[in-house]
Order: sequence, then structure tokens, then C-alpha cells
Amino acid sequence: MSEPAAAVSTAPPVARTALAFPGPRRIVDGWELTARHATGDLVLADLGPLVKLTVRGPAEGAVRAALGTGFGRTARHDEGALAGALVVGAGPGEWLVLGPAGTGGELLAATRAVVADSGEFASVVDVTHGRALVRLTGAAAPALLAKVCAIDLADRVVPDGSAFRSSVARVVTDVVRDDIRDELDDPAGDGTARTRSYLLHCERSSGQYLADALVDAGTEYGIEVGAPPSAR
Amino acid sequence: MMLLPCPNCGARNVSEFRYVGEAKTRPDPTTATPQEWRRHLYLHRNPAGWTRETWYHGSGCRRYFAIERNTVDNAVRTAGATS
Amino acid sequence: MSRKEHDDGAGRSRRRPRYSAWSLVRHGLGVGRDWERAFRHHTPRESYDVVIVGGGVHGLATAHYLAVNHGITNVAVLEKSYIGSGGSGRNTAILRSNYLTPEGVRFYDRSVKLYEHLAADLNFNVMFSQRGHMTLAHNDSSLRTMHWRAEVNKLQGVDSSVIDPPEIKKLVPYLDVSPSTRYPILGALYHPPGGIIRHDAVVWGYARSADAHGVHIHQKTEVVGIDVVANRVTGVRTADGRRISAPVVVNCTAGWSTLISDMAGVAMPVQTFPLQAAVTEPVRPFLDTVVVSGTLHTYVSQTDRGELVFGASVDPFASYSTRGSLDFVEGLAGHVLELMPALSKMRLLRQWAGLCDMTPDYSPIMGLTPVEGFYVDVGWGTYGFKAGPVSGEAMAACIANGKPPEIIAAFGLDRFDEGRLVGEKGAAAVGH
Amino acid sequence: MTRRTVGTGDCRLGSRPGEVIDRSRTLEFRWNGAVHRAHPGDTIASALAAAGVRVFSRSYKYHRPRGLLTADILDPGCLLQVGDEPNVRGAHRLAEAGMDVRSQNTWPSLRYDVKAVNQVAGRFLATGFYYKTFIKPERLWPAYERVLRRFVHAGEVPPDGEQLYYDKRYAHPDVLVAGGGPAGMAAAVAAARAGATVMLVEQEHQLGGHLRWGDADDLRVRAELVAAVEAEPGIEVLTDSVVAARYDDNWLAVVQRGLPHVAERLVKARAGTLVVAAGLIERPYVFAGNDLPGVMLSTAVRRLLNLYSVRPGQRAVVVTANPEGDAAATDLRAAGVDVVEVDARHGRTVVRAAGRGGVEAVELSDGSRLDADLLVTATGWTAPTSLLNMSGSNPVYRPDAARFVPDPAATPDTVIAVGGIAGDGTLEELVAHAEAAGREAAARALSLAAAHARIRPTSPGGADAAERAPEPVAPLGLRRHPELFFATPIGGFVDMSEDVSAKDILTAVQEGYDSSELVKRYTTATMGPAQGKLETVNTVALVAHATGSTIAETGATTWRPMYTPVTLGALAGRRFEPVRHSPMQPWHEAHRAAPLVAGQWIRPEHYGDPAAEVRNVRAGVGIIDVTPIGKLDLQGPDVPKLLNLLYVNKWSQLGVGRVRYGVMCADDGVVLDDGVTGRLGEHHYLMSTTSSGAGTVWEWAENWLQTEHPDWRVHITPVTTAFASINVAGPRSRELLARLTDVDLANEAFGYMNVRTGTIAGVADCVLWRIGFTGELSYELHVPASYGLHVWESLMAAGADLGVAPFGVEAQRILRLEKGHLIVGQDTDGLTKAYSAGLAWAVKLDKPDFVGKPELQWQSEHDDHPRLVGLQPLDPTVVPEEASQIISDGGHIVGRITSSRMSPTLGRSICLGQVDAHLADAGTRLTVRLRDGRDTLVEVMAEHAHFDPEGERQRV
Ligand SMILES: Cc1cc2nc3c(=O)[nH]c(=O)nc-3n(C[C@H](O)[C@H](O)[C@H](O)COP(=O)(O)OP(=O)(O)OC[C@H]3O[C@@H](n4cnc5c(N)ncnc54)[C@H](O)[C@@H]3O)c2cc1C
Ligand SMILES: NC(=O)c1ccc[n+]([C@@H]2O[C@H](COP(=O)([O-])OP(=O)(O)OC[C@H]3O[C@@H](n4cnc5c(N)ncnc54)[C@H](O)[C@@H]3O)[C@@H](O)[C@H]2O)c1
Ligand SMILES: Cc1cc2nc3c(=O)[nH]c(=O)nc-3n(C[C@H](O)[C@H](O)[C@H](O)COP(=O)(O)O)c2cc1C
Ligand SMILES: [Zn+2]
Repeated sequence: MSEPAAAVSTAPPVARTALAFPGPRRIVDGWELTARHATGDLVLADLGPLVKLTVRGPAEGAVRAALGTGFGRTARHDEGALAGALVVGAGPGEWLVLGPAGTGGELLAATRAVVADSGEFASVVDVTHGRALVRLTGAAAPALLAKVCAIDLADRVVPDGSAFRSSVARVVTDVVRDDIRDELDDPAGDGTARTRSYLLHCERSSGQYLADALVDAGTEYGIEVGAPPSAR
Repeated sequence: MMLLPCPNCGARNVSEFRYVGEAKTRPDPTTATPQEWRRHLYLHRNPAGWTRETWYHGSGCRRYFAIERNTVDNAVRTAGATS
Repeated sequence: MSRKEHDDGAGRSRRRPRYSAWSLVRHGLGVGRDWERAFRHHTPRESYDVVIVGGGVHGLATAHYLAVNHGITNVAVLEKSYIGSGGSGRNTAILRSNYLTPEGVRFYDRSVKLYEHLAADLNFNVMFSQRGHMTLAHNDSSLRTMHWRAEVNKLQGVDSSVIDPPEIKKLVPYLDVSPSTRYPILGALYHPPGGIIRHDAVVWGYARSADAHGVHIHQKTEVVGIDVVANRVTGVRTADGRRISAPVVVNCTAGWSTLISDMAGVAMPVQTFPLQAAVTEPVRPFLDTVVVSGTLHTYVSQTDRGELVFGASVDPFASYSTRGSLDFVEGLAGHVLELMPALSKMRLLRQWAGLCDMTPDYSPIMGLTPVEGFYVDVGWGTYGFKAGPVSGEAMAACIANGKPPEIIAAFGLDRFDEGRLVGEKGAAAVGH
Repeated sequence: MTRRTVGTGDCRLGSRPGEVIDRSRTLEFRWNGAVHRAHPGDTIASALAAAGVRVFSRSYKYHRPRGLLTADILDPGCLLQVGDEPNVRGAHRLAEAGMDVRSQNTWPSLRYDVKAVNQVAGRFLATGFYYKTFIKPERLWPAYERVLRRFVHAGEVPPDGEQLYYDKRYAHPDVLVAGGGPAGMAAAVAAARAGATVMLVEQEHQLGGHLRWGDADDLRVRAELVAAVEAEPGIEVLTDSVVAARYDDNWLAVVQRGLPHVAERLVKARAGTLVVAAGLIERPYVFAGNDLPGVMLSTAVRRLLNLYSVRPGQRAVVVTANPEGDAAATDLRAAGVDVVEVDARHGRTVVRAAGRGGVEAVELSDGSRLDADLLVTATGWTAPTSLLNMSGSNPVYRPDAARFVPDPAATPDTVIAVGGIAGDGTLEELVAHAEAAGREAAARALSLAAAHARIRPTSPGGADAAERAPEPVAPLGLRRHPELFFATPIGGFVDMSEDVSAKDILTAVQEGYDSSELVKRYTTATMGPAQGKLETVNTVALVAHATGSTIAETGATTWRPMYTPVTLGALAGRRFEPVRHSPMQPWHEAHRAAPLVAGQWIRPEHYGDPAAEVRNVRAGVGIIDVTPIGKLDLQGPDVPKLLNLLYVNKWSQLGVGRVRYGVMCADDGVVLDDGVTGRLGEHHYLMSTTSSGAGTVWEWAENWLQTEHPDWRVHITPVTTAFASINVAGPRSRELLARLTDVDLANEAFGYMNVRTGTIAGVADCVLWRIGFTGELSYELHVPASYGLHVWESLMAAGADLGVAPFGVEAQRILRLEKGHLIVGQDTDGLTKAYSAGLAWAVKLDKPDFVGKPELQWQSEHDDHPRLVGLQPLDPTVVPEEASQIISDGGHIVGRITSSRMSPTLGRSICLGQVDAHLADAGTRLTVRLRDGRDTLVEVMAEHAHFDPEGERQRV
């Protein structure tokens, strides 16, 4: 048996998301991202670095209870084992757990623990690197999506906090309606003002294509691409 | 475009689904004669009217499910319905 | 092959005034009588020697060849609607013989040969336009299949070869052959004898000839039952309440063939799928070749009237509905413009659909069945119009002799029980 | 060419109350080379008509001069070439500055058309002409055909036409109203007030329908209705837009024009309820000379007069059977035209229009003859029921009203007809009916929405509307109308676009083509651009007349999309053609990899010299991007059951850390896919599939799990692109990899057909498989995809001194062929079962069940199936092309070459091929027919592998 050869020194690993927008880039926490900051009314942001886990288990039962939501709806965990995570009911007995970038290890462990505690047959797969994730924010977002997605985005069909999977520009995509609270423009002053915002999550290798299709569809609404408005 | 009522996702455009075919029972492979097996493989009822069939919701929940469809006018009802 | 003017007590034939430029002039000048009826109305007889179900090209050609080649004229063709109302009246009329298997090539080549002389044989111009047929390859596996077909074709004496993008461009200048397209054109299988035909004329030509030889064509006559006694066909029942007895019943109903076979108790490896087609408004002729792209599920030709006729692959699910879909025309337009970007301002005029009886191996089912006297000529899927003449000829021989002739030996119903499928599937997916 | 400028013309009247032109501005365009003026709002036709132009085109067969008939989008005489756009509806398309408008297919000019000799030959060009001539001699037919093609009557598409931007969007109105006349507007307003979201689509440039060209009262009602529409925020109005088709479940195709920067937009609307408010179309009358320029419909005349302020003639005969005709006479008189009114309600009609190049005189049924340059007919209506019938039901004929009406019994609950298409009444009655229908449409749509909400998981809960059964809307009555279709003696044209005469119809029937459908196909009547909206009823009436049956018995032909023809550009829209890239794509592009399109994937085919890439792998080390290889993460205690079912080989014994090659067959025994599966943990496996089979195998496995074995505890997650996959191949691959990983690569620690996980180039959670498609010592690395490029670059950097080089798909194909590895789909085809593919060693018939077993059992007992064999040409320099056929002495096909290459390693040509069973023994010599027609001999080898058949090199 031979000794493992001494590893040659290589550059520190740089992670890249599925998307590359033209223009300068910079490295943030080991991820190479666009250096642009979008300020327009309609923004497409690359959330590739977010932690993404898929959980599978019985549609009803302990796993579901711990994850806090079921198919078609989302739950944001502000406390508890999954604190900081947005759980999306992505399918019957299928969840997508999204967490802040860099929390991969902890969130995976916490989610595994939740699953293990359930006593049900359930599994967790880390798909952080296997998926593309973007956030589309702005009042024109539904009009843009109406050009690429056949699902009715009216409030009565897809309200805030709901999610569905369908074809977007012919790519199978999880669409999550997750409106953003307007800090600055809140006429009622009671924190109820919201800006339309959607997360779009698809298989990684089609991510660039999907983003290009969204940008093309959004040109008439003045879409801009850039770094995420917030780290959520 | 037809709407297909997915039991999980609700009514969706039929283009989100893949048609799998007439619902068939696979004969016991250990006892079926070659002829029986091939009839299972190749023959279809192909009725003009109601038929029970399998669809796959590939662009949605990714579940296989059975549905009844009238092949003459493409009316759809959930499997087991009688009207 | 004996051709006799037949006039016995059974089928009554008559001499039919022939069509020619001269007859046209005479009628134009008002000289002579009115035009003769091309097909007549008859009261159905109580019995016929042969009852053919289905008044498409297959049923009518079978009737024609039964009369002309075998002198069997006490024959009825029962058609539930009008003649040619099935696939024969709604197909994209592409003829070719560049198939993949030797048995396929031989069979379709015979059909093309028959088509080449059909106008003269029927005294009816069917406008067979042998303008060349081109199947594009957009990736190396389809290019390999093109070569495979070309090599098999050459060995069967069929004119077929693989050509490169510059040659393609020369034949069809509107094609975008640049390498930077999403589906670059790498080559094409080119088949000069292929082309298009005036499909309705083929139906009418056969019907007129069969009628002239004494065959009865009953339109608006739907078969609703088949009588089988002791595993032997004895006759059919029609929707208007008639019983017509016959020792031989032939199923030529393509998309509906399962329903007819069910009436005789014969299970079929057939599934019915709609196939859609569309035409544009006419423009000045610019496309001389039939262009097919299997990868893009599209084919296109331009008729002598100037319209583009488009087709695609069958609908994604089985159905007897001929409504058609928006998906189809959207996909079609996208793919046509991918191939020929200059056509974006042409307008789609009409879309429709027909029914296709698909078999597991994309090959027909012809000949005898377990029920004596019940013959099938079905499984024509998306490709059966071109097979009309040879099928009629072979089915007529099969009925006259009680056994299938060599040319259709590979297409028997029993091949499925025996696991001897024909290897046509690879090439036929969008081949027309 | 001399340029004449033509003013906006002698025929332009003074300003009128309903006109849609903006007289304050003029613009210029060209008509057959001459410069013409128009006002904004003018159609091309109205601008030309204002200038006194009467002839717009020549007819299809006989090249007869044709003028305006309907003066709207349906006008058969006014299809024009505008720039590179053919068949533009000149009576609908607005004139624009700089337009280059030409009449179509006239040579040398519109006025003197040489092909007009066809008019003389006309009596011989009658129906069926083509079928009865040019039959013999056969060899002349191609030449005849070329001549026929020259006569095609249509516009042109140049090969280099300008490319425009077309767009698409989806919409989900509760109620979609097709038609913005009074009925449509009233229905839209009522539906919106009942809480529905409404899309109101009008084909014309303005809302208002026939009210636009009506009297003062009509204009007032129009203004009120338009104001009501505009006041409803829930109504989205689309003008110059058409509901082109209705499909299953109210899937509606709407083509929207007049948007900035977008040529056309296809709106795909899923409406709860469709309200069809398409109005009525005025039906032409069939009589001798009815196609002469100057013969017009009453609505055409009123459009020209009242919308465009154009006087259509000086001396008019108005043949009228209804109030609209009377109104046209009134309008004409008001414009200073001499009018003789002929009341067709009392049996007097026109039998002939006479003139050369235009109407000069009119003969009436009582034998009188009147001089006139304009003949106006108002003889009845056609309901454009196409949107109601597109799903196959046919309208029914009502002799009292002399038109086909929709069959309410055949109309689905989700479709409601209003306005003229549904029946007759006063304007107030029509509006009231439409309002009731609009409310009902809203109620039905909201009920349907509630039903959908009930079964939709995203619904917030608490359905927002109750479900209710549809309630019928009280029908409109029908006004009596005389049945006026054709004059006797029968003459004239039934279908102007197709140049089909009434006599053609009669002849067709006489010849045995005696149903509507056969007449249509034999004569081509109704097959032109209007698709029967102008022609069907007259055609059917003539067929009925000729067969001695009634119009109701005869029946109409089938309506089908499109309502109005739609451009291919609009239908295509923006094309969504997903492409997929690996994380290393930027590197490949920077290193000038030749792209290979493989399904959705774009892959490097090679980097310049595939043979050198092969040699580098055999001698040193190469790396290839194999990311598209399908990867499925399998978890659960029952994974081995699934593997045993899907693969023909056995899986129960696979230990943790081991991988195995497996073959999948379909239930008919045909090879479906192959790949390697490794066991990563107790209940954790990673399965790989072919690149093209990735999606299929995943769905296949799910199908078995979900439908046959729902009790098995297995979760499948597709992870194809969660990993960037890199194969490091070659004798020095271990040396290279060792520099980057913490995994012990020693043969004893990590042997052939094993799997390990570890860190590579600082990247954790990588999966390493020791397998060898290339036949060399090699490692397949599956790296978390975000780090794919980093690891790839690290390998290139770390291996520089070892001569590491990338290789592409082509080199891999050569390497695998040298090793005799088959490619599913290339070396196998749609009928190749496992034994034919030489995979007997993998098939384990002693397993109780696996997919494909019965057929493979059968195949194992029968020896007559073809075999995949290794083949080598006797002449090592000859590479028989792939797909070359292997032939017997008699020229029969006995096999074919499935793969072939020149082997850089062996310096000779090598192949795989399928051959008939009796020719598969090693040493058999076979003849291959090469593409150029020459033959060459090849010999059957004992093994598939041409190189290192013992597999020594991959085990070191
Ligand atoms: C859109 C389209 C495009 C196509 N393109 C091509 C092509 O380019 N080239 C090609 O070769 N093939 C093509 N095909 C296939 C081809 O049209 C058919 O295979 C062929 O027309 C079959 O002819 P047939 O005579 O067997 O059947 P059909 O023409 O379908 O005739 C069957 C007849 O049976 C009648 N019938 C059914 N049931 C009964 C009953 N119970 N009683 C009485 N009568 C009954 C039907 O009314 C029908 O008229 C195409 C098909 C479609 C739909
Ligand atoms: N149509 C006439 O010329 C006319 C003239 C006088 C009186 N009338 C009477 O008025 C009543 C008709 O009122 P109405 O509101 O039903 O019809 P209308 O003719 O006033 O309006 C129908 C409108 O629908 C539009 N349209 C038709 N198909 C369309 C489609 N597929 N997509 C988009 N737009 C489409 C037309 O362009 C037209 O503007 C009838 O009773 C009729 O007798 C009609
Ligand atoms: C080769 C071919 C060309 C056609 N060309 C036209 C055409 O120019 N105009 C037209 O209206 N229909 C055309 N059709 C379509 C027919 O009108 C009709 O839709 C088709 O035969 C199906 O019949 P159905 O619509 O009555 O069901 C064509 C059909 C075929 C098969
Ligand atoms: Zn679903």
C-alpha cells in the first residue's frame, strides 16, 4: 500500500453559481458573484449561494409537522432547529429547505436531525450545488412571468406564501411567491406594504438559460440584474 | 389545450404531463406464456370512449396517477367515477 | 396480370367516357352530354362477395385491384362518411420509399412505381410531383440513421443518398444551413423520386375506376357490427339497420380499425393517435423539395397552389378527437422558422387533424386474421397514404388467393405473438 | 421609373361625423410604384379608393380584375404585397408612411395582365380541369406542372426578409369577449360589474362594431358603450387583435397587434367563459358579373362612406332585402350619389352586372337594365360561428332567417354567444341580452374558478366564490329574411378568392361530388383566405339546389382554426429552446472546444485533434467533462430491490464502497440504458445513466416505484447537475489525482470498481469512482457542481508536468471503441435485446423477476437473433463508414457496421457491428458495402475489445 502523495497546493476553492451575468464579478464568502447592484423597479438577483436541501417523506406526519408546511405553501422559520430557513412545500411529500449562504453544514445537520427524530422513512439531499435559484422582485414581476409561465399568478391562485412547480420557459421550475416587506415605501406605516417577489428554482445546468429568458421577457419592464437585495 | 386535473396539483395544461398509456396489469412474469406476455406488451383496448389510463405530471408534482378520459371528446374524470 | 373489362351479373361495369383535353374542350363548348358521374349511388345488395369497410385510399384501391386484377367485382365499399374523409383526405400527401428495412423499402418502392403510372392507369390526373424528398439531420445519431437508410435503399435499387449542407442549400435556398443555429443542419438524406401528390385525386381516381368496374361505393353507410359464425365471417350490419352478407370482410379503416376488428373479435396491437397538419395561405412557389426534420418534428412542402403544407409527429396522447391544438401550431411555426427564418410573415390558414392507427413497430398489419374471411389492412399510422396502391394490389391478391403475397409476408398480425417485430421504428418516427 | 404623385383624391368627401381619419395630417406611401397620399386612420384600400383606384388585384385562375367587395379584413379582392410581407389585407391594414404596396402576381401590370387570356380559356378551365388533363404523355407532366406553378396567385416571401420581434404571453381572464361591437361591449361591462376579470378583443382598429359606420343614434350608443368599457378597470381592451381560435377547455389564441416594438403578440388565454360577440358578416350574392369592380356589399359601402369618407361610385343600384341595405341607399344619397333602389324582399333582384374592368350596367330579374358604376347588394347575413364550432359541432340552418345559427345544444357551458351571431333584435334588445349573458358568463367563470380552487394546493383556503350550476340565458329571436343566395339563371362567382363559379359547383355535383365536403375539395370553394365566411352558405345553397335537397340536409363544412389567418412569426413567438451547460463550459469555450449539440446539452466534441487526445490518454493522462452523465441519488432500505428489478444483473451482494456496471432493458427485453451504480452507504446509492437517458431512467424508476411497488422505501433524487463530472483517465491518472486528494488511491486501498468519497483540490464531498470506459486506469470524479470549474482548473494546473490535456467526446468514442464498449442507441437499436448486444454475461435469469425477463428468457432459448460483434477490416487502412451494410453473396443484408473508427492506438481500423446469428463466429469473413459502392472484407473478432481485452490496464 502506498502513501497518499503529498497534495500540491492549489488556489483556494472558488464556488460559482449557475449564472454568469456580463460585467465585473467579485468574490463574497468564497462565491464568485456579479459585482453589480441593481436598483431598478424590477430586479433579477442570483441567489445561487443559498443552501438548498430537498427533503422527502410522508406527505402528512411528523416530518411535515417539523417542517411546518405542506405541499403548495411555504413556512419561514424564525426560531427552532431550522431558524433562518424558508421551507417550501415543493411536492406531495417533498420539501425544499432554503437557508442563508454558508449555513450548509448546520442546516443539513439540523434537517437530518428533524428527519431522524420523526421515525418516518424520510431522506435529505443537499442540492445546493445542483440547482439554480433566482429572486425576481418588482411590481411587474407577474407580468413578466406571464410571458414564460402558464400559471395564473393572481392573488386568489398564488397568494404570498404559496409555491408551485410548473414549466417556466420550458424548464421545470419551483416558483415561490415570497413578497418582500417594503421598509422605505410603506404608506400605511404598519409594515403591511409588500413588493411582489418570486423565487425561481430549477435544475442547475438550465439556470443560465432560464435567467436569460427572464431577462429577455423583462426588457420591456426595464429589468436589471444584480446582487441580491438581501441575503434571504 | 386540455386541462388535466392532477390529483395533487389541481388542473394544469396537459402539456405539463406525459401520457403513459392505458392502465394495464402486468401479468405474472414467472407464469405468463410468451404469447400472454406479448399480448400484454403489444395489444391495446384502444376504445372510442371512456378509458382508464396513466399519466405522469413531469412538470409538476412528478407523480404517476390514473385518470379516466373519454377518447372521443377528451373529457376527463377522476378514476373510478361513473358519470 | 390480366385486365379484363368485366360485365357479369355480379358487379355491373360500364364503359366510362375518358378524360382528356379534347373532352374538356367539348364540354367547354357545350358540345355533347353533361359530364358523367364519377361514382354512382346504388341500393345496397343483400350480399356481396367482398365487403370492404372504409372508403379511403386503401379500401378503394383494394376494390379497384380486386376488379381489375382478379375480376372480382361483386364488391361493396362501405364508408361511414364521404370517400376520403379519413386519413386519405387529410394527409400531407408525401410519397417516398426510402425506408429503413429491406422489406419496407421493397414494399414502398413498389407503391411509388404504381403511383408513377397511376394517372394513366386511372385516366385521372393525380398530380404526382416527384420533386425530391429531403430528411434533415441535426445531430450525428440522426445523420448515422440517414446513412443507414441510404445504404439499405441503394442495395434495394432505390435512389437515395446523404448530401451535405452546401448541396442542401442549393436545393432549398430558404433553409438556414449556418452552423450556428440551435439545431445545425449537418446533412440530409435526399431521395429524388419522393414527392407529393394530390391526395384527394388518388381517392377519387380509384373510386371512379372501381365504380366503372361495377364496385358499389356506399357513402354515409356505417358498419356497426360484423357477424361471425363458427369463427367465420358471414356479413356486416350497418347503422341504417341493414344486414349485408359476405364471406369476406376487409378492415380498411385505419384510425378506427380497432373498433372494426373488435366487432369481429380480433384484438389488435393498435393505438389511435391524432396527427395534425396545417396549411398556410399561398405564396409564389419557392420550395421545390419536400423538407422533413425528424429532430424538429416538422415537415413541409409547397403545393402547386402555392400553399405550404405542414405536418409533425402524432399528438402526445391517444385519442379519437380530430380537433387539433394550439401547441401543435406553435411548435410547428417555431420549428419551421428555425429551419427557414424568412417565412415569419406567412400566415397559417387552417389546421386540422386525422387519426392514425399506430403499431408497436411502425409497420402495417396486413393479411389474414384468426377469424376466417376477416382480413385486415391496417396499422397505417402516419405513413399509409403512400402505401395505398401496393396495399390495394397486395390485399386484392391476398383475398383472391386466400394467402398473403410475398411482398407483405413480413406484415402479418401473427408477428406480435411470435415476437418478430419489423425494425422500422427507428426511421419512421416523423417520416412521411 | 417616372413617379406620379396621387392626391388623397377626387372620391374623398367632406368631413363626416363617424370618420376615423385624421385630416390634419397626411402621409405618403407607394402603390405599384406611384406615390399616394393617405390620412392617418386610412386603410391602404380606403386611401387608394379615395384616389379613385377601383382595381386592386387580378383573380386566381382567370386573372379577372377585382375591386373592393367587403372593404374590411375579409375582402378577397384586396390582398396586397407590402414590402416583404405577402397577402396583406389592404382593406384592414392601415396606411403607413413609406409603405411599398404592390398588387400581387400581375404581369406586366395590374391593368394589362397577360394571363388574362385565361378568361377566354375560362370555359375550359372549369372545375376538375386539372384532373382531366395532362394525363398523357406521362413524361410531359413535370413540364406542365412547372407551368401551373407559375400561375399561382399570391404574394411573395423573399429569402432575406426582415426579421421582426414576436412575443407571447399567457392570460387568465374570467371572461373573454370576442368582438367589440355593441353586444360584446355590453357583455364585457356586465361581466366586469359582476366581478369578473374581462378581456375584450376586437379585430378592428376601434371598438364599436357596426355602430361605427351607423347613423347618429348608432354613434351615440357607441360612445356610451365605449365610455362604459373604459370606466371598468377590470376590462382589458385589445383592438386590432383577433381571437384566432378556440381549443379544448377554452384555451384561446388571441393575436394582438399594434404594440410598440413588437410585431405581434400571441396571447394564450385560458378563459373561464368565452363570450362570442363576433356579429354578422354580410353575404355576397351570386349572379353573373358579381365579381366586377364596383359590385360591393352594403356594409362595404357604408364603411367607405362613413369611416373613411370615400364615395364609392357616382351612380348606384342598391339591391336590398333588409334595413341595412336601405340604410346604405340613404347614406349614398346623402353623399350625393344617384341611387336606384331595388327591393329584393319582393322578388326583384339583380341577375347580371355588365362592364369591362368595372360595373357599367346592371340587369335586373324583371329584364330592366340600368346604367351604374356601383352595384350594392344587401341580400343577407352569415353568422361567423367558427369560434363556436371549432370543436367540431356544426351550426344548424334556419330557413326563416336564411342563415346558419349556432346549435345551442352543442355549445359547451363555457361558451356563450351574444349579439348578431346569436340572433336578431333591436339594438336595445341585443344589448340587454348581451348584458344578461355577460352576467351569466361572469357567474359561470367565478364558479369554475371556485371549483378549481378547491383542488389546488396553493389556495389560501376559503373559496372566494360558490359553485353554481349554469343558468340558461333567454335566447334572442330571429328576424325573417328571404333566402337570397343566387340569381337564376345561375351565373357568377361563389368563391372570389378561389375563382370558383356557381357553374363549377353544379358541375361538381353532376359529376358525383355531391356533398358539401366533396364539392369543397373538388372545386376548392371555401378553401381560400376567408375560409368560407363569405362563401359557405352560397356554396351549400348551390349544392342543395343541384342535389334537390334542402340546405339543412346538405349542411355546412367543418369550421377550423384560424378565424383569421395568423403569421408564423406570431405562432412561433420567442422560441424557448432550453440549452444546458456544465460548470466547465466557460473553460471549454476559452479553449476553443468544438461544440457538439447533444440533445439540450452543448458539449466539447474535441479541442482540435481527437487522435492526439486519444494518444495522450493511452500514454499519459487526460481529463474529460462528463457532467451530462445522468446521476440519481437513491436512498432507502429497499434500493437493492429496485436495482434488482430495473437491471438485468444482480445487486444484492454489492458492498459499501463498490460499484457495478448494469444494463437495463424494457419489458420487451430491448436494451434501454446502461451505467454504473455505486453503494455509498448502508442505504445510499448513486446511480449513473447515459447522458441522453438521464431523464428517461429517472421517470422509469419512479414509475416502477409509484405504480408497481409503492410499498418499497426508496427515494430518488436526480443529481445529474449537482455534480460536475470529470473523468481522469490514463496510466498517470493516479499520479495526478494523488496530488489533489486526501483519498488513498493505492490499488489495494481503492481498487478497480470501487467508490470513495473525499476532498479534491480543497473541495469536500466529492465522489470518486474507479471505473474505466476508456479502458485505462481512470477515476470518475463527481464534484459539487459549484466547484467544477475550480477542480477542473486545479487538475490542469497540477498535471501540467504530466502532460495532462483535455479530451472531448470524439476521443472518448474512439477510446471506448478500442475497448469494445457499446453505446446504447448506436450499437443497439429499437429491437436489440440484451443477448443481441452481447450482454449475456450480465443477464441473470435465475433472479425471480426483473424488467424484461420473460423476453430475455425466450431469447436465451432461441439462437436466431443478430449479434453485436467486434470486426476488423482485412485492409487496416479502410474504415467502413458507420451504417455501412454487411451483405451476403446474393446481395442480401446480413448485418451492419454500428461503430467504426481508425484506432490511433492500434494504427488500424476497428469496428463494432450487428450480424446475423450464423455469421457471428470469430474468424468469419464478411463483405461490407462501402458508401462509394466498393466492397471490403472484415473479420469477426473473438471479443468486442480490440485493445487490452483482458482489461489489464484498468486494474493496475
Ligand atoms: C395529418 C396526416 C398526415 C399524414 N401524412 C402522410 C403522408 O405524408 N404520407 C403518407 O404516406 N401517409 C400520411 N398519413 C397517413 C395516411 O393518411 C393514412 O395512413 C392513410 O390515409 C390510411 O388510408 P386508409 O384508406 O387505410 O384509411 P382512411 O383514409 O382513414 O380511411 C378509413 C375510412 O374508414 C371509414 N370508416 C371508419 N369506421 C367505419 C365504419 N364503422 N363503417 C364504415 N366506414 C368506416 C372512415 O370514415 C374513413 O374514411 C398522414 C395522416 C394524417 C392524419
Ligand atoms: N354587422 C353589420 O354590419 C351590421 C350592420 C347593421 C346592424 N347589424 C346588427 O347588429 C347586430 C350585431 O351587433 P354585434 O355586436 O353582435 O356585432 P357587430 O358586427 O357590431 O360587432 C362584432 C365585432 O366583432 C368583431 N369580431 C368578430 N370576430 C372577431 C374575433 N374572432 N376576434 C375579435 N373580434 C372579432 C368584429 O370586428 C366586429 O367589430 C346584429 O343584430 C346585426 O344584424 C350588424
Ligand atoms: C394537402 C392538403 C392541402 C390543403 N389545403 C387547404 C387549403 O388550401 N385551404 C383550406 O382551406 N384547406 C386546405 N386543406 C384542409 C382541408 O380544408 C381540411 O381541413 C382537411 O381536409 C380536413 O378535413 P376537415 O377539416 O373537414 O375535418 C388541405 C388539406 C390537405 C390534406
Ligand atoms: Zn401534479
